[in-house]
Amino acid sequence: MIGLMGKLRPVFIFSVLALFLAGCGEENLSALKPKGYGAELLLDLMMISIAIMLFVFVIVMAIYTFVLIRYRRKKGEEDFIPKQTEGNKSLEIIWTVIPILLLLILAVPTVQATFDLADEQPRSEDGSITIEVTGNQYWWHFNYPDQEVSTSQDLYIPTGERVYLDMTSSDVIHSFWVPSIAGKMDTNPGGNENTMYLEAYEEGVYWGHCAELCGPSHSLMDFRVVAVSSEEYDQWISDMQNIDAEATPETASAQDGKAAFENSCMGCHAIGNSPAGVGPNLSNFGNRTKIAGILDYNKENLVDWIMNPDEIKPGNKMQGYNVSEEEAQQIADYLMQLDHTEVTPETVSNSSGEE
Amino acid sequence: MEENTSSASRHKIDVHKKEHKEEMIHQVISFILMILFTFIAFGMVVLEISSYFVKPVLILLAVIQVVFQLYYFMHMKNKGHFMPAMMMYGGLTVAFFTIITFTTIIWW
Amino acid sequence: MSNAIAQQRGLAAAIWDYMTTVDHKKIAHLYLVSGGLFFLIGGLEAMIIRIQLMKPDNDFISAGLYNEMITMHGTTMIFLAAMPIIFALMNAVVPLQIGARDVAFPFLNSLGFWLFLFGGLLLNVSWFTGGAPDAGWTNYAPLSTTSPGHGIDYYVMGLQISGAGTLIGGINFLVTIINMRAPGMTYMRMPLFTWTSFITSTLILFAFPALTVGLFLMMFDRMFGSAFFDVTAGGNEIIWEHLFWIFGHPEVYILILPLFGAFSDIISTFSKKRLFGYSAMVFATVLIGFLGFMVWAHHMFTVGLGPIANSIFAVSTMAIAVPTGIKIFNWLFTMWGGSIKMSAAMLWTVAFIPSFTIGGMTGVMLASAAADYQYHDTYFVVGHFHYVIVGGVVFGIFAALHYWWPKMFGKVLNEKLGHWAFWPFFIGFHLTFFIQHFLGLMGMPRRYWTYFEGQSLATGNMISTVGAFFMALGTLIFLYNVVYTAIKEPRASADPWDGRTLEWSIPSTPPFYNFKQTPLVRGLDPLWIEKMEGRKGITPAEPLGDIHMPNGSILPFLMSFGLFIAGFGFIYQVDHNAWFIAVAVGMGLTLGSMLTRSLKDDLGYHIHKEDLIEKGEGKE
Amino acid sequence: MSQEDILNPKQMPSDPEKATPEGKNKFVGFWMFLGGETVLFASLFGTYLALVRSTSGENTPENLFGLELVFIMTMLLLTSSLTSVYAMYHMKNNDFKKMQLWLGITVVLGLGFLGCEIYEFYHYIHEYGFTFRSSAFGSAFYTLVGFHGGHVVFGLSWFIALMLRNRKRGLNLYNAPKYYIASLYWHFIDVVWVFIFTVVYLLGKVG
Ligand code: HEA
Ligand code: HEA
Ligand code: HEC
Ligand code: CUA
Ligand SMILES: [Cu+2]
Repeated sequence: MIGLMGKLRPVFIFSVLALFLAGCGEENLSALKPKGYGAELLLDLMMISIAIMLFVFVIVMAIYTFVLIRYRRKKGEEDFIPKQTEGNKSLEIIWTVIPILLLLILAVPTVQATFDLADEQPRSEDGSITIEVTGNQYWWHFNYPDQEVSTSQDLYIPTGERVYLDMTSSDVIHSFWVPSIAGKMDTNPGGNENTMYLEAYEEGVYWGHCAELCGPSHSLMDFRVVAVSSEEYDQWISDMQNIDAEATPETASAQDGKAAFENSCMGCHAIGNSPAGVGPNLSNFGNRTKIAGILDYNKENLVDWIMNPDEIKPGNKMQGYNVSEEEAQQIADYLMQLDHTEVTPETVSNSSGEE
Repeated sequence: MEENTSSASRHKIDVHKKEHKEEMIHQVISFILMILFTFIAFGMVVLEISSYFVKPVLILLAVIQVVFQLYYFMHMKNKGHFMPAMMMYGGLTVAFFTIITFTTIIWW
Repeated sequence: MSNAIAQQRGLAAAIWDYMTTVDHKKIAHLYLVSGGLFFLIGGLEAMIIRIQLMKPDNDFISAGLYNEMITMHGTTMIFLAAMPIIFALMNAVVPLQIGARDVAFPFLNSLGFWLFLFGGLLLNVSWFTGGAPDAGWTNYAPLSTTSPGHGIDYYVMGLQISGAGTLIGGINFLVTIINMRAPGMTYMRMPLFTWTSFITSTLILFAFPALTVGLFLMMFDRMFGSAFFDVTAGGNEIIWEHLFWIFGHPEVYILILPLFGAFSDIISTFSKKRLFGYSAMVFATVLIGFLGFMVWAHHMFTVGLGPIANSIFAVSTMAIAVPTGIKIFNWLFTMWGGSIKMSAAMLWTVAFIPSFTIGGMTGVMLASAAADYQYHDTYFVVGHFHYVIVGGVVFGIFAALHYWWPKMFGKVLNEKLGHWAFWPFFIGFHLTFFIQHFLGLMGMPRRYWTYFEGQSLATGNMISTVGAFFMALGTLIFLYNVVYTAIKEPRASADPWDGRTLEWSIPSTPPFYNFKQTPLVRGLDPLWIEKMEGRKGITPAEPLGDIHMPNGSILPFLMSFGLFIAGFGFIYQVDHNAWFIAVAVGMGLTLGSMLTRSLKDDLGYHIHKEDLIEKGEGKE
Repeated sequence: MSQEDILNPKQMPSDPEKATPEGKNKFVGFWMFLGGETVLFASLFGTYLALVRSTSGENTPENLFGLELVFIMTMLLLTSSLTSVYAMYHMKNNDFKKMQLWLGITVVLGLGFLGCEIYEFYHYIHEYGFTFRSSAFGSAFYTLVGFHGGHVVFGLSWFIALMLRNRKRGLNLYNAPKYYIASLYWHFIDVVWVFIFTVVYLLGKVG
């Protein structure tokens, strides 16, 4: 009879191997590959805790294995009656005190990190950037109040500095999470406003998820954080400030599209600076890498989205308008030429992980 | 023999009666105090004394009243009330944490 | 022909018997069968979840249905499977372990069961009436208050009714343990299972009222237009989260503690040793119960409570690792120097130790507040709680069932099949849930209907799904074992395991009055003491005498059924006032039954001494 | 000895509520229940305190609450607590008639309380348009005070049922525990009210 551990081993090895194969996830999505201050701090904290846990686990398993092998009842021992020990004071003190010490070792950096990440810094005075984040079923609105710029789905931030987020929701609770840059924070409706900050080390396009169940399309409420150099960021801000919402598109199709858009879609979507509306702000839609956060960016998909959004994101609130397939094509042409800036996810030097 | 037990038990009953009387007196006293506290509590509010002073005093008076109720009216001070007391303390502990939470870390 | 009729009548009589029973051993059967069925339903829902997540961009079920699936899976497993099966064990074992003839409130005991069952049925009816609840088992507002349809209403009513049943059951066990112990059975001689049942009942007593209030507020918001969670009218959605977790965190210890007790008894029996550090074990149990009420906000680290609150709750959460660790080490040292027999019950127990330790450790990692900003609402959390729940609670249930099956049903479960069920379940368990920790860290949030190609999440999810099938296989083998044992195995003796506690001193299955003579307890592990002194049975504490027994009653069933009907009324009165008729009828039935109960004298009956002697001396 | 005989002893013990095992169980069980009720009301109080500032318009605690009525209600309920203590005193001395009498007085006082409360609610709704639905404060106020009112209704029905049912039977060991725990319940209602008048009305007035 092989010992229990012998039987256990293949299971663990299999899982570990599988992990190995998967790597540790995608560069721009995994919490295990930090690309920002928060994520790095937290990975360090995780490593401390994992080390402590492994230490304890090894001790537990050592005693466990020994006991199971050594004290297994053997043939002919059926009548053996072991000594009925009541307990052992010093042993019991040891396994009370040592865990307490280990937990203290974990508690100190935990508290430090918790306060560190709650840093609310004096705003605007020192020129730091504040962005208002609004979660909506199932999209994200980003407003730069000091710069009077707003956008949706893609959040542009400069690298190497702390960007402060003021977070709320317009409907149910969502949670804003960019694993490779920082931990998550809920966006609550009503007056429970939260704050957090992002500090990206490297330029890149990072994947964001909504992490609080918010309805059928909760798993489709993805967004991007586009981290660019501070020059590019300034460029982007000024480009965004100078968008002419009324500009006439070049192609005829796009012009028709503009008309159709203004006719059917403006009730919910804004072009130019706006507060969070019913639908995303589409000012820079031409620079998106994804449609509605999840679809590959191409005309076919966009038309598909306009024609039947509910099939793509069940339960989303884009509905109640009527456009023909042809109009949808024209609108697509119009929307896709809304690229008013040179700074796009594509230009970001390290747009790793995009498929 | 017969006689004996019954007189003994009558004696016991008398003792109990006396105990009950004594307890009753305690209860009446605590009732009077409760009424008094109630007057003080309402009086303080009617007289509009500074709220920094009134608030804690009001809470304190309420707590004392409740102690009277529990220990005298509901006999929690008597013996045979160990488990009841434990359970009330348990409930009060949870109640305490709940109220603290709801008055501090829920906003507004 | 006539035979068939007789049989039918026999069946009807048996059903009637169970509907009216107040015997704790039969109520245990009822709890086990209904809890077991709900476990299969919850398991089936889990399988559907795993099939949906098997590969990227899957659309095996729709997004809306997926949310209903996880909500019902979580709710069913926790409230309708795990808790009732625990109640089954407590009912079957606790009175026997303390040498009692009955529980303190036989009538309320039966009421508790029927309330749970009708609440559970009500909840599951939602599948057929246009959609189950879909806001997660945590049911956060305002997602829940704004959810269309009636799913959430079913959640509210179903849990309210079954929650009332649980509360009643909890009080019953508290009083049973406080008042009904046999002479000599002091608190510090109670077997660990009884101790943990006691603490669990206390937790139920203090935790469920918070849920009750939460559910009432939710009900008022959804059905009567109040504004507790409605931010547009000044409400505050965070209140729900607090109320839910003030209940919800103690709930997880409600689940695990009784099984800690079962493990303690099993380890001690199959190592042939007295439990190492008995008083430390008791102390640790009390401490876990106490600390369990001060940590709930660790589920809310990302809500924005601020760094001070987060730090306090982080540290208090970590503290729970200490008493739990005491338990782990005491178990290990109970086995140390023992003579370990690897029966099926022991196998599940032995497997529990490393599995639960892993789960507990990931728990401590979660407790590290800042780090939880990364873990929260990801598969890391899913991994954590299935490690503690499946590796702790479910393993514990299997272990306890193997151990006490002879007491409950008179037969020892087939050992070989027991081992056969264990291995696929055990392997499947680790396959399913170990990898989920990494999926979470790699960026997979929980409650996700699907994930995309190119996120490196496919392999892990596939492994996880394969594992779930192994668990299903293990469960099926266990079910087969139950049937096989019922047909093929011989009747069990009173004491098949060389047990140490009182329940093994009376026949398997015990007579309906349990103990012919109340036993005299002379120390910890009373049966073992008697055995060591060469006696065969326990010394009685009293001469043979009449036994007073309670009467059966159909009223608990009727009261619960009334609430079931009223539940529908409350749910649908929003659509049409005529539904208030159902409320009236249902409440009328319930209150009428209550009034009948309180106005009618029910004094029970006596079994006479002479009858006991006649019957008692037979083989069975 | 039959069960009947056990329950109707020639000599009533001095603690009739705890003289039988069933009585002891009821006694302990009911205290447990009260422990749970404490948490229940704490949750309601917590919710109330969290929402007390979520008023709409003029209907704030300061403007709404009048202390006269609350004072009368408090007196009624406190006194009824004492009268039920008297009832239990007579129960322990095995004086059934007097016990019923004092319970009757308790019920009358309780009904008076309930009448005031109904008037109060009616007043708020019709004079101020302050309802369960008008604001989160309204929801929390009516829920907290209403839950207490519900307890009063239940307690009164309980007393009345007991008094009617046992008026011919007199006191025995079967119904003594029931009387006793009903009176415990009544005291607990008073305990809750002490906090309601302090926290809701007085502190509400203080602001
Ligand atoms: C039976 C159920 C059960 C049990 C026993 C536990 C036990 C623990 N749980 Fe778990 N938990 C759940 C069920 C359970 N949990 C569920 C269902 C959820 C999710 C709910 C939801 O959101 O849907 C959850 C979620 C959850 C969270 C929230 C995560 C999040 O949503 O972000 C946290 C955070 O602190 C946590 C912590 C803990 C801790 C510290 C323990 C501790 O009690 C563990 C203690 C045990 C050990 C530590 C191992 C043994 C100890 C030693 C060998 C001694 C030495 C050890 C050290 C020094 C570390 N749990
Ligand atoms: C006691 C509690 C308990 C138990 C035992 C389980 C058991 C299992 N759970 Fe559980 N789970 C929860 C409690 C539990 N779960 C909770 C609380 C949640 C959170 C819900 C939420 O987010 O709101 C959750 C969420 C949850 C998720 C995450 C869903 C998501 O976030 O999107 C997943 C995914 O893998 C999962 C899988 C499983 C699996 C594979 C099992 C397996 O162990 C199941 C094994 C059992 C079987 C496989 C049954 C086998 C029998 C058959 C198949 C035969 C059927 C026959 C008939 C019906 C006749 N669960
Ligand atoms: C009733 C409101 C409403 C109307 C009308 C509406 N939309 Fe939308 N739209 C939304 C919402 C809400 C979303 C976000 C959906 C989501 O991601 O859940 C959205 C998303 C989009 C997106 C994806 C945005 C991005 O940043 O990726 C595009 C493109 C779009 N809509 C185009 C249109 C067009 C074109 C029309 C008119 C033909 C239109 N919408 C009409 C509400 C509306
Ligand atoms: Cu938004 Cu999930
Ligand atoms: Cu918890």
